[in-house]
Amino acid sequence: MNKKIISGFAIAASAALTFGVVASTPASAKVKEITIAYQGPITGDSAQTGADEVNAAKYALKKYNDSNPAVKINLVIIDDQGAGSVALTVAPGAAANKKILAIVGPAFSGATISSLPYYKAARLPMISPSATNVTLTDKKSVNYGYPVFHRVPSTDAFQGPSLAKWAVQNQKSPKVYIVDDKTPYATGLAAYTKKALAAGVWVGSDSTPDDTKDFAATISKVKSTGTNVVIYTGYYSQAAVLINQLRADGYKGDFASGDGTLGSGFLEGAGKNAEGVLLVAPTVPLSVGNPAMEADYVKVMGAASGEYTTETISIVNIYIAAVKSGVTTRSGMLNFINGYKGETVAGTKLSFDRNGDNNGAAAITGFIVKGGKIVPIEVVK
Amino acid sequence: MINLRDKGAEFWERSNRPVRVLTVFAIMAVVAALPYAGNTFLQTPVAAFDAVLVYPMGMFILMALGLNVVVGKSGMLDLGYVAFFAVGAYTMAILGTRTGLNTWEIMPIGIAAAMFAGVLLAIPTLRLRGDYLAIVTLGFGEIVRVSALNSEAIGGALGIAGVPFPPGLGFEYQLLDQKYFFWTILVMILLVIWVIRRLTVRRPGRAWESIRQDEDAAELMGVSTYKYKIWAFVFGAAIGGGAGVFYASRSMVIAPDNFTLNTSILILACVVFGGMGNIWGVIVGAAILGYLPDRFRFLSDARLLLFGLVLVVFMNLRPEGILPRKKREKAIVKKGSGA
Amino acid sequence: MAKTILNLKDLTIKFGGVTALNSVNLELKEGEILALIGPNGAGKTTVFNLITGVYKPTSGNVFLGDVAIDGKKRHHITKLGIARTFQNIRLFGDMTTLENVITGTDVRNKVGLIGSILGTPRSRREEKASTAKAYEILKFIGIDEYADRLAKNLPYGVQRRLEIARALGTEPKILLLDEPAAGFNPQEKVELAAIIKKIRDAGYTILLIEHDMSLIMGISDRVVVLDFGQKIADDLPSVVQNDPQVIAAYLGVPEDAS
Amino acid sequence: MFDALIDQFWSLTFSGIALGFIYVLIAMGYTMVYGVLRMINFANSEIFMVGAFATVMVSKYVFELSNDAIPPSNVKLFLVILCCIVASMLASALLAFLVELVAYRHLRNRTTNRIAPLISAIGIGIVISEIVRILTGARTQFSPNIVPKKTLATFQGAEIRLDSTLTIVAGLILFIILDRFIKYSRLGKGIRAVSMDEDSAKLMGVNLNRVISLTFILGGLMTGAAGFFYVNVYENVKFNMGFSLGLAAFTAAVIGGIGNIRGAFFGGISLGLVEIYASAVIGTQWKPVTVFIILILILLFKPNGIFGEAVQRTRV
Repeated sequence: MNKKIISGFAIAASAALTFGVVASTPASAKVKEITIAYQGPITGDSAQTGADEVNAAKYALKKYNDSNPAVKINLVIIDDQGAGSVALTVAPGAAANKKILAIVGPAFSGATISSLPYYKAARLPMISPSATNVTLTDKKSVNYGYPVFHRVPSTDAFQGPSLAKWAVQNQKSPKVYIVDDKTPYATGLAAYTKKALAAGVWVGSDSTPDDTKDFAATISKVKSTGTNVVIYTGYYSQAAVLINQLRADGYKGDFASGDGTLGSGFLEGAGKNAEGVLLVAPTVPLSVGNPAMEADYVKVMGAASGEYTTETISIVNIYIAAVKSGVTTRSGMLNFINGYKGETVAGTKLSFDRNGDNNGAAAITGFIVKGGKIVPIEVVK
Repeated sequence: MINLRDKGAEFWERSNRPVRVLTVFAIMAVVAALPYAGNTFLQTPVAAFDAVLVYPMGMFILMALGLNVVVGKSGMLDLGYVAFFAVGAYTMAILGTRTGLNTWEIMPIGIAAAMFAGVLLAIPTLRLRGDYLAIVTLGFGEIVRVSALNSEAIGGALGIAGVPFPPGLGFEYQLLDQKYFFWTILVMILLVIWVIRRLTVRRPGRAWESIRQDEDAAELMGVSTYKYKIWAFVFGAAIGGGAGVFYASRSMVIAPDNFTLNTSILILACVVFGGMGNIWGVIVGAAILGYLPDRFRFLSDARLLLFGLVLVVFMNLRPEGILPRKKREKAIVKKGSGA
Repeated sequence: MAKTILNLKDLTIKFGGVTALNSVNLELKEGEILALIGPNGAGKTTVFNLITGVYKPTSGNVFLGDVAIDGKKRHHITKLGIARTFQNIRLFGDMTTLENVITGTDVRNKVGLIGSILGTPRSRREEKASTAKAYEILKFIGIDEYADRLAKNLPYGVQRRLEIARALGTEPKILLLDEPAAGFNPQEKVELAAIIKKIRDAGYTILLIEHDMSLIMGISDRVVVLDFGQKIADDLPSVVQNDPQVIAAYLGVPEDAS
Repeated sequence: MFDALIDQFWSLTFSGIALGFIYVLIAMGYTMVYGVLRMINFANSEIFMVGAFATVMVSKYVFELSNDAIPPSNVKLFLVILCCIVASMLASALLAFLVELVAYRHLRNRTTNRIAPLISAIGIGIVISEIVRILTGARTQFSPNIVPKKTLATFQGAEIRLDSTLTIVAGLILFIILDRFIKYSRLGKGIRAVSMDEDSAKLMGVNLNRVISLTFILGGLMTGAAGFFYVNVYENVKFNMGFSLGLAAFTAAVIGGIGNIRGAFFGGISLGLVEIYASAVIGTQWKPVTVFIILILILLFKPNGIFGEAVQRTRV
């Protein structure tokens, strides 16, 4: 943790909060520094997602700041523990802190929903690398994030049908059993996946909360239904535990999952059981989408990139572009984002529609694990 | 170590009425001015100080006061207190989004619902002894949370969003400046303190106190222990429910993960940390434990570690809490006139 | 002859396989001091526990007046007019002396939670009356100078007397005293005897468990002797004192030798 | 609804018993400490977690096993198992000893308040799990495959696997050793004396502090062994893994009658089975609800657990 950033922020924040009277930085003044924030889980059960995304953001900013730009960009880290309850405490602070021009995140949909009222009121723009819940960009939903919310990945509404299609590719008469982990992300994706399956294909569902250790009950249902495709819509670590137990109990069918499972963590956990696993994701890992950058990333950060690195770097790049174009206010940032047309670091198109969804994000890639690597095969339409 | 409680009590007894009134008003003024103290050393990094004052601090104080009636006053170990908070919050969220009722109209309904949940839990379980009660209440808390999580009709894992704000009472509640919320919760806290003080010096307070100290002896002295234990439980539940209603309305969004066992344990820690059975101690304990994690948010990674250390070290230094239970030799009832 | 106020009929209780009391009959007359004596483990405190509802009898009944009270809840029995003290002192240590007695008087109060919160006239009236009554009782027992002290900090003798005061607070018809003189020196015992007589003279009926023979002989109207859960004597103190069966029980002589 | 239960009954039963034995061993940590102190050791779940991590560390870094390598066999397998289980037991026992020293000992002599040590134990639990998180990271760590998941036999269509069998057999042996130890050894008798009546045990010359330390250490040894078996069957560890397992094990101890080690045995096995049967019938997401409703029902009819407490608190 960078102490300078933190103490600098503390001073800035105290200044900003003085009797709520805050003068936004006059556009004419010489701005030497711009602050953006990352919001996601830094502590708590899901801290790994936050660590991966923070590292990606740090990587992108380090590249930028090392190039000696006229205006440097600071990163403030807001830990919401991936939980709505904590987001409720930190979001008002971020909203009130006028130094923060934009947010990378929040990482999770639940925390996003809790934060939204504050960011809407403060018109603080946000672009999430990983919040894929459909309601966030659904005009009819109370969770609608307009005008401040944007996201790079496509929603579960796109991912679900692709997952349904990709999962059954090996089976002539597929029998699909769907398992979710009771998180907002997984239940949403499971529902869209189930909806997209052809009639008679779905044979059952179970929800295994993410602290489940023993999947024997789920496995018994998989076996007794004669399932030949298991779809797990949760995150990679539990996915690895589940597939290991399935294989140990002699399950021979296919295993498929969504973007929560995409990443080296799954391969590490599932080992040889991962072989042949079918994955879809609205993104590609940095190592696949941009191997050159991944190599540089490893050199700079000292470790391989993690989840949602492609998205996070791309988001920071939007903010960098905005700063380069002279943006110094939140409203300026919001206009810039809405008018932005560019590419992700993986080379896909990146621009936002009115609801905050990524116009270029609809493409869902299908992957198969081969030889201990997650290999992208094709776009699943 | 200095006994702060006795020092305070001594001061109180020495003072005459005007001084007392003045003291109360001075303290109230300082507390009420807290939302303006955001730029002082109190400043919480990342989180906004005025928001921290409302949640966790204000909410924790309110809930700790309620739990204190159960744990501190009556001696029943309740590890599932968050269940009542959740019942209140869900009542607010469901009625607030589906009917035209506003927060103040839902408040009594939410409190009643929490009290009903309290009775439901109390009747079969209060015959159990201390530690069994702990695990059963813990289980109840989990049952409530998991049931909410698994019920898509009330939002499932996503919870309920768009819970209406409380309507203003001559002022408008604001999202980005939470001082009105703080003042409202301050009024709620004062109300609860007033009620608890009344109960403490009267028959119910004596009944609870006797149950805590020696349940068998209390019953043989004619205290209807079962009835008073249920009352303690239901009274605590009512406060938790009221806090929940306000929390849901202020947060606008609630989800099952706001109501985990951790919250129950944290509230219990507030009660014990401050001094079980002493409302002033409980308030101080809850304020500190609500505030510290946000104050030390800049420690980021080591924040929870520090929190754990504080609990261990402090409990070892002051096992009876910051402001321990009454130790001085003075009846809290008025001296008899007919003596 | 005064009328019978408490009547124990064929009272039997078994714990596991052990019969702690075997078909004990006992009548308590209004206004008397009845001493219950017997060697350790004879079942004296068990009798108290049966009367106050701590245990349910395996068979037999306890009548208060004409009402069978066995099986009733303990606090209900207290309300019906039976109060007790404990052999091992069980005061509410964190309460003051006065509060201990007021807690006893609360059994006669009617105000509930809501009334207490609202501070209804009845609530205020009852609180005031209870406090006054508690003070009176403390004075009556002679420990009113300790009214504001925490019970746990009281001298031993005062704690014993406070136990009696707290029981009197419940306005009982019958007062059960479980070894009230335990640990007292001769002087204190004399004082206690005076207090017990004073209580009886104030209209209470007293059932007393005690080991000290001189105390018993001095104050009791009648003595019942228990041995191994059986009643072996029930007569005037002077008669019981010379009963060979009683002497045998106390000296540990086998029964067939008596 | 009951299809899976009927169809896969023996397979479920077998898994349930293996899980049950893990609960039994963790429950020992709760029930023994409760027996002597009348206090819930809330840090026991973290003691378990550290035990599980010890196995992963030893297998990964001492024996350099990995997920993809072929699992060891014969002599080496035996050596690996032995070293892992000993490491786990020792690590947990040491930690349990420290927990008692830091969180309980001082407080025990200073206050009659029974909730203060509880909070202190919760505090130390937070400290332990946070240290582990900071050291190992927040993500799930996967363990190398130690005991091959070989099918030994099939019974009514259920596969009886080596790893679960090892858990059941070794768990049973450990339990019997503990049971005998408490019953017949001098130290064990000291533990029983203290759990019956602390004061008279003191009068009889039992060194209270030593007995309490020993109880924590014994509980830690059992809990640590559970850590090994857990890793052996489920092959993953995480800094917060202790919470849900600890809660289940504690529930098991209560079902059997807390303070009673045979009760905990019964409670653990039945909880393992009930959890898995209930999950198969009404869905895994309802598991905590089922478990706690059963617990409440049991306590309603048997307020001291099915087997009763080892020692009843004396009344009046």
